[in-house]
Amino acid sequence: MAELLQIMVAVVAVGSLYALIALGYTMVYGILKFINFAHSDVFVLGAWVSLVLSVMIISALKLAPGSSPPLWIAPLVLIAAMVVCGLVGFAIERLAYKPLRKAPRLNVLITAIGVSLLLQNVGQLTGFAVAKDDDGKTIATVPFGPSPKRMPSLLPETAAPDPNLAKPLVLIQPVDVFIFVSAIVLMVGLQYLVFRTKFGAAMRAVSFNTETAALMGIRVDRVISVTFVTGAMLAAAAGFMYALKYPGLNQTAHETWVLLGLKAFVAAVVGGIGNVRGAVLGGFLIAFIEFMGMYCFSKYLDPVLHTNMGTNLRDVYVFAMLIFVLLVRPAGILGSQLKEKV
Amino acid sequence: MSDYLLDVRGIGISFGGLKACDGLTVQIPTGGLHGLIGPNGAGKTTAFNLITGVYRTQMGSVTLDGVKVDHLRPHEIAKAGLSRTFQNIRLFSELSVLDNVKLACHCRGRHTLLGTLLRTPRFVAQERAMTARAIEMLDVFSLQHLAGEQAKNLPYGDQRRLEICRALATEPKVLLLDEPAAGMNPSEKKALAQSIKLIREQFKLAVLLIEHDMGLVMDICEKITVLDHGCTIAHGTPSEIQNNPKVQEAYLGEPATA
Amino acid sequence: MSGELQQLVPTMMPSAARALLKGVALPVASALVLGLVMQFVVGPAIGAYPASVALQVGISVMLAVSLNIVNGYTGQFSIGHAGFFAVGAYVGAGISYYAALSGIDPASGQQPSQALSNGAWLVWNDGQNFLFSYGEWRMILASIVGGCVAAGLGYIVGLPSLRLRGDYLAIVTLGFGEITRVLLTQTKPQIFDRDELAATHAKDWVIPPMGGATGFSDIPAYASLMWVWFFVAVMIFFAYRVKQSSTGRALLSIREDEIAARSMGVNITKYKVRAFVLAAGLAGLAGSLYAHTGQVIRPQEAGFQRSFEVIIFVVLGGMGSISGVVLAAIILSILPEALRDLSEYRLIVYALLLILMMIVRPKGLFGVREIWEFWPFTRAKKSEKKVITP
Amino acid sequence: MGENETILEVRDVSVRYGAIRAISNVSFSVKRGEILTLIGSNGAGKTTTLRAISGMVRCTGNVRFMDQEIAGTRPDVLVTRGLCHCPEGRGIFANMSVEENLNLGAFIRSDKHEIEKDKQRVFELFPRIKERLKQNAGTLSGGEQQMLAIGRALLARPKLLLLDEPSLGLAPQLVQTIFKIIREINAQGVSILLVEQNAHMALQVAHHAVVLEVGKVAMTGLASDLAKSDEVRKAYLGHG
Amino acid sequence: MVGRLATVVRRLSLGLGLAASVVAGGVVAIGAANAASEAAQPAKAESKAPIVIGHYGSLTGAEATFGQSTSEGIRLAIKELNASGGIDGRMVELKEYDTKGDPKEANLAVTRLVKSDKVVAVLGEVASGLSLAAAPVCQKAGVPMISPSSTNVRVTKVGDMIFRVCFIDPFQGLACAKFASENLKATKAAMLYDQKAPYSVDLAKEFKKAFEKMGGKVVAEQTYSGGDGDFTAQLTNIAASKPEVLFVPGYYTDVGNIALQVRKLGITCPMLGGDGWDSEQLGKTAGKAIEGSFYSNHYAPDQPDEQVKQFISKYQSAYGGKTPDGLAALGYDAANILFDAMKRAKSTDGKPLRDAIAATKDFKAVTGTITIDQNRDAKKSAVIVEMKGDPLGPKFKARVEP
Repeated sequence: MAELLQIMVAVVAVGSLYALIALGYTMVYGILKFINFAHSDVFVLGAWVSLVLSVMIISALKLAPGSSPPLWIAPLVLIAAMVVCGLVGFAIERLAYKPLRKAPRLNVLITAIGVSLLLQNVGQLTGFAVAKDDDGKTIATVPFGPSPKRMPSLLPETAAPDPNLAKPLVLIQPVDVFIFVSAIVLMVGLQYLVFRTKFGAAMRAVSFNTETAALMGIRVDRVISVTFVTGAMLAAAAGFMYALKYPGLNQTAHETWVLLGLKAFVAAVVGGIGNVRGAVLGGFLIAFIEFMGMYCFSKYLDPVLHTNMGTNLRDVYVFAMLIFVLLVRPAGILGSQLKEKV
Repeated sequence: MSDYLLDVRGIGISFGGLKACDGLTVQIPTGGLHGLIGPNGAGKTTAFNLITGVYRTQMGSVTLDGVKVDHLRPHEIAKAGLSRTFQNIRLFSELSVLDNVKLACHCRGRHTLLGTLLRTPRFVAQERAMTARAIEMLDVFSLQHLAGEQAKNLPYGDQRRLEICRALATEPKVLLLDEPAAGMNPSEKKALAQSIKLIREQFKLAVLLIEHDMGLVMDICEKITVLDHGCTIAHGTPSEIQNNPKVQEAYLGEPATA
Repeated sequence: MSGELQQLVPTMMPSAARALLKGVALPVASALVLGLVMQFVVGPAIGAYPASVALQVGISVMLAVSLNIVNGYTGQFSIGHAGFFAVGAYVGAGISYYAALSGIDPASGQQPSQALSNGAWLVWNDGQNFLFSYGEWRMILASIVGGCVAAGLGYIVGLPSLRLRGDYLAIVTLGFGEITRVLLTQTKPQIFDRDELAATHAKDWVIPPMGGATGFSDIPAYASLMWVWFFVAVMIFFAYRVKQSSTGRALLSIREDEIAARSMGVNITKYKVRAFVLAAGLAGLAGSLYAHTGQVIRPQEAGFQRSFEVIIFVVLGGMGSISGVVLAAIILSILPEALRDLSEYRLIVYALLLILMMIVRPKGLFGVREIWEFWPFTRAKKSEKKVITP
Repeated sequence: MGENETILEVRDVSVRYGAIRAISNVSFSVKRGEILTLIGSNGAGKTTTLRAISGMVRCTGNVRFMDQEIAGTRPDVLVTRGLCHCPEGRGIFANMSVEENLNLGAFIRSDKHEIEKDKQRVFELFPRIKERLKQNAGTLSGGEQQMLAIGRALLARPKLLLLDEPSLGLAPQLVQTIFKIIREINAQGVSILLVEQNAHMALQVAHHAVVLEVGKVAMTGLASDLAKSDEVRKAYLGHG
Repeated sequence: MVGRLATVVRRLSLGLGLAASVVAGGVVAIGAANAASEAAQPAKAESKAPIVIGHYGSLTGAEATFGQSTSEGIRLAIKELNASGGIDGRMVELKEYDTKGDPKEANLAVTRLVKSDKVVAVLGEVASGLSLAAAPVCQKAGVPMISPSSTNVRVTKVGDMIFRVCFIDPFQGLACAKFASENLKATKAAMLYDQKAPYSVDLAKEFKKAFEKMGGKVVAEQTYSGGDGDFTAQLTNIAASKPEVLFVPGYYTDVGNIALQVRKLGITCPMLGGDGWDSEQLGKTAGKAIEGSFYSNHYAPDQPDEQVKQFISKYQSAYGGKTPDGLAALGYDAANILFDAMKRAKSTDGKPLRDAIAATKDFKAVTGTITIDQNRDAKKSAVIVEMKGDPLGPKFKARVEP
């Protein structure tokens, strides 16, 4: 029971991350009808920017050794990372996607792959030092370089449980709470933006029919840009939280980043691509399937099969569910299927 | 068993509560030429889609030459001998004119992957037969000089004619034409009317025609069915239709007394 | 009236001998010529390193040509192509490797370990095993089996998923590729010892010993320039023949307009599956040949990065244009080699070029047309485009 | 500004879709405060003409709106200048509520008070819309959708309204209502360019009319004159 | 008929000819540059032309950090050598190509090094899988290859041209098992390894073999994929099995995250790992969580060994104060063993050079005293280090002899 609860904690935290990334996929798809394969790289960028910013701030503060950094850094870094990634998202949209607005969607897809490759490999270069420690050693660079780095812990950590005391039923770290709460705040914020504001109405109008939206006086290009930027910002937020939860960051071209992004994308599809609520639902569902799959397979099947692959198949659970959902409900759980006019 | 080549009885479909087609009955004998008219949005094209299996009928039945064809899939219906053109021309635009027509010969052939890859004698002969037949068909429509051209590069009128030509190449028993004269000028329309009649004679088939150009419809059709809002509002010979007050109202918006 | 076409067929049958000549002998002969030219003229002329690049280029061309059948002709967007490639590679490599290891290599009569290493390097050099060494025949057999298994898998995957359209199909195929990749990582460790192999039981092969995540290594390198380019030519022939046939027209019509295609009597499900199966089979064949170029094959071969690579070939070459995708595959697989001196900037330049090319040439190198349609002689006909008012 | 001043002038406008020329050298002008109707059979190029004017398709030739050249201007810019296009098939955002649809009509405006007043006016014109304010626009009937589309266009406070087949697919009584409303709107000072298949109704409400035939202007004149013309009847009904 | 045949033939020949000529043309284009250097080389060879050696490694991709560290070690060795006058007055030049961590790329890179750049010897790769893909090229061409850090047994079995300067997996697995059972007195061990990394898989296998031979029991065996962020599911299973030592033979890129989560989930037993842990990043990433854990390594920085101290200080001054990791040290050693052999061989030809490398005996390297055995593997001792102190770092704990 305790084990299950522990896994549910992970599901909630990881699900929040998936959901945040999935939102970006879904929003861009809703409006431009193309899969933005570069989205996961913006997420990676978010994680790394958060790392660099935190390191810079902390080294600028010259904290006494051993003291934990002040709490205000976390929200500051979060916002700054969102701004940086928002700007990058804007630039990507303008330079790489906008010239292709009228081109076949496949081209845009290839361009997205190109952008993704570009971001990965630029991030891997060892760039200029932006922070040094007391000995004059470089501790952060932009771009980020190939060696893994550690994200400073910006939140208080609970001490490891005392082995002499009775083991608590379930361990919840402050970071998990923080992730869940801020993800919820962001999602509610997005929900408000999309469904309660004039601009959100414009976004939905554009996603429903670009042409008619223009006839309402909506500047379609601007709406697309803003959507893109919003998606990038949510990805950045996810990146920040990821870095907090898993402080050892691998370099930007690591394939697990892409895979993580891909799973978030699966979440968007499972929920019904183009549907904001679907993306959130999909995110949590994917995390649930992934973790429960791992847990159940290794607990119940591996001993029977004399194998050891329960945890290795985590991607299989996710993709198998994707295929299952699409075959049963081809437009995703909350998606709606449109009939082609003859 | 019905006496009609194409016997459509009471077919209908509704999309989300909206009855796009409601109980349409059309019966065409061999060699018949039947018109289906009605204002925009009356459900004419929906009717075509139902007959050709693009949509599944929710009621009624379609019988072709004594064979029930509703609930067959579109390609099976095509094979059974029902062929159509489309309102907004649906040619295979990147393919050549010849290939467009050759494709239509497809449903009368046998196509194995192995034959294709190894170019078996059977395959070669069939390809040749298809080419011969396609050229013959293009000849009928005087399109043979454009055979190598990509379909999208054809002038509008030729595209329309190519579509009819393509439909005929499937060797249909009944031909469904969806607004074949749309966008044509009067002289082209006149020629079209001629060729529709000619086709009927030469290929011995029945034609069901959707058309907006009343002149054309009145000119060539023997029977006309008028639709409005998915319902049949009139049925009869051209002169009956022309003088039907309901039709005038549906079309011109004039009150029946005008 | 109907069936008239079928009546025409017998009268148009060419003589069987001539058909055999044109249908089979001619292409095989020209493929052989290309293979031999690559092996004995181009290979030695360009030197060993460019020759091994040419080997990989050949594999890329095969992949591009095969994917072009699904993505290019049929307009179905598959991004799981690498999955079939990997399956073919593993099946082919497994057959070849374990057959060699178990010692059924009467040609050499050597100890298996020696046979393996010799087989890998002597095929073209030792003179005794010239063209028809057992190893090479076995490779071809293994590759055909690999292709068939991949094709079978293509059928299993294609039948349900081809009901989906556009992006959804893409996502399902992506999922399939990833599942394949993960499952390949779960295979058991490779067996390197003959005795150990002899001691295995059937149940040990339920999960085959294919090296797991570590990869499958020591595959005999029988795939010389000759064989790779022979099969490149055969595949191009296949692709061309399919394109110029009723089947090809049916596929193209599906891409152009599914609804019209159905109304013309094309069973679109059948043809989509057919295209998918053919493409998967050819990719499997290419995969097996790739495994036999002396590479370690790893589950990553099935990953989406590899699939993307192939999609880029197809889109950049022009969807459906055989010569276009061939050219794109050649250029794009040579490009990273040409950029090798840039070390870590290499992929950055590659990515930038990719984006730029898409913006500058959105329809691919040749659009859907073939290169010879741009030839000066045929060009004239195209230019007389007219604009006509209705 | 004089009573008869021209609000929209279309001169030699042509549009090509690939190799097909949809309209060629179409010229006409709309006077301030009038209703001009563009009639013609299917495929005659009526919709294309409207799309060319509102910048949705590229065209050659000149389009002047309130003495400014607007050919090639983006539709969203034109809306801010007072040219609203109510597209064929109504262009309702079926995924939003009726109210949201209306609000989008006033997207370019920020004067909350005035918008509210304009909304009330729309509700006066279309009382049915007010009843369905919270409903999903996709669930409205055809006539209600058409009303919503027109009402929505009015909220942008257009000087010139382009209406594309407002009677399409509507029951006869509804068609009557819609045309009545068109006249009312016009009476409030909005110039209207009306594209219609229902020639009879269109000619009744319009001041001037243009008949298009296969992409070209076949006739222009006073609506009342054209209504009597046999040509028009023939074009539509095929009477000899 | 004739006309159509002619068309067919024309298209065929055009298509095939085009394919062939484009391949030829394109490949010749790359070849051209190489040919130029090939042509230039013999002319220079008579004088004091530089000796070119090659390095192939993953400079980009998921394993970029491995290739780059190794590269830095090699470059440092070359710089020193050239500063001290090179080999008989000939400078050494490095040709380096990226492999992206892909066997195909590794194979091509080495082919290029050997065939086009005509290097006299090749250094690389870190990952055994890539070394295995490229070694046959060197073997066939008769160019010696020294892998700095491929620990898989089979790498040097490819042929007599292939060497390594690191110990092999079975030895390291044994060393860890020995330490666990003798020093830590553990009888119950859990394992968590990277199923994607051959290094990790093999090490786990060897550890299990050795540990169970010594009477211990592996109570839980869990895997992950390199780069995974979340290990909750695996660690939950491990925690349930109550191990006395947790063996994590992965790369430090993952171990940091693993250690953090291990402690967060309340697993308190010491962790044990292999040389893949060795990086100054480990202490920085894992912080307190890794304190009191052990790993086997080629050397310990606090060893009272002149070689080690010198290397560290030279490395730090060359690379902005960065502490070298094990891969850098191994790269440095591989290069130095090669240079030593070159000096002894008095030739850069494949055969004599090979023989000289094979004859390496008691070479004082940074990572210990290296003797190349008859399997062309390095015979050297391993050390076990403990993560402790402030700043947190590896401290010498025990030495395990082969």
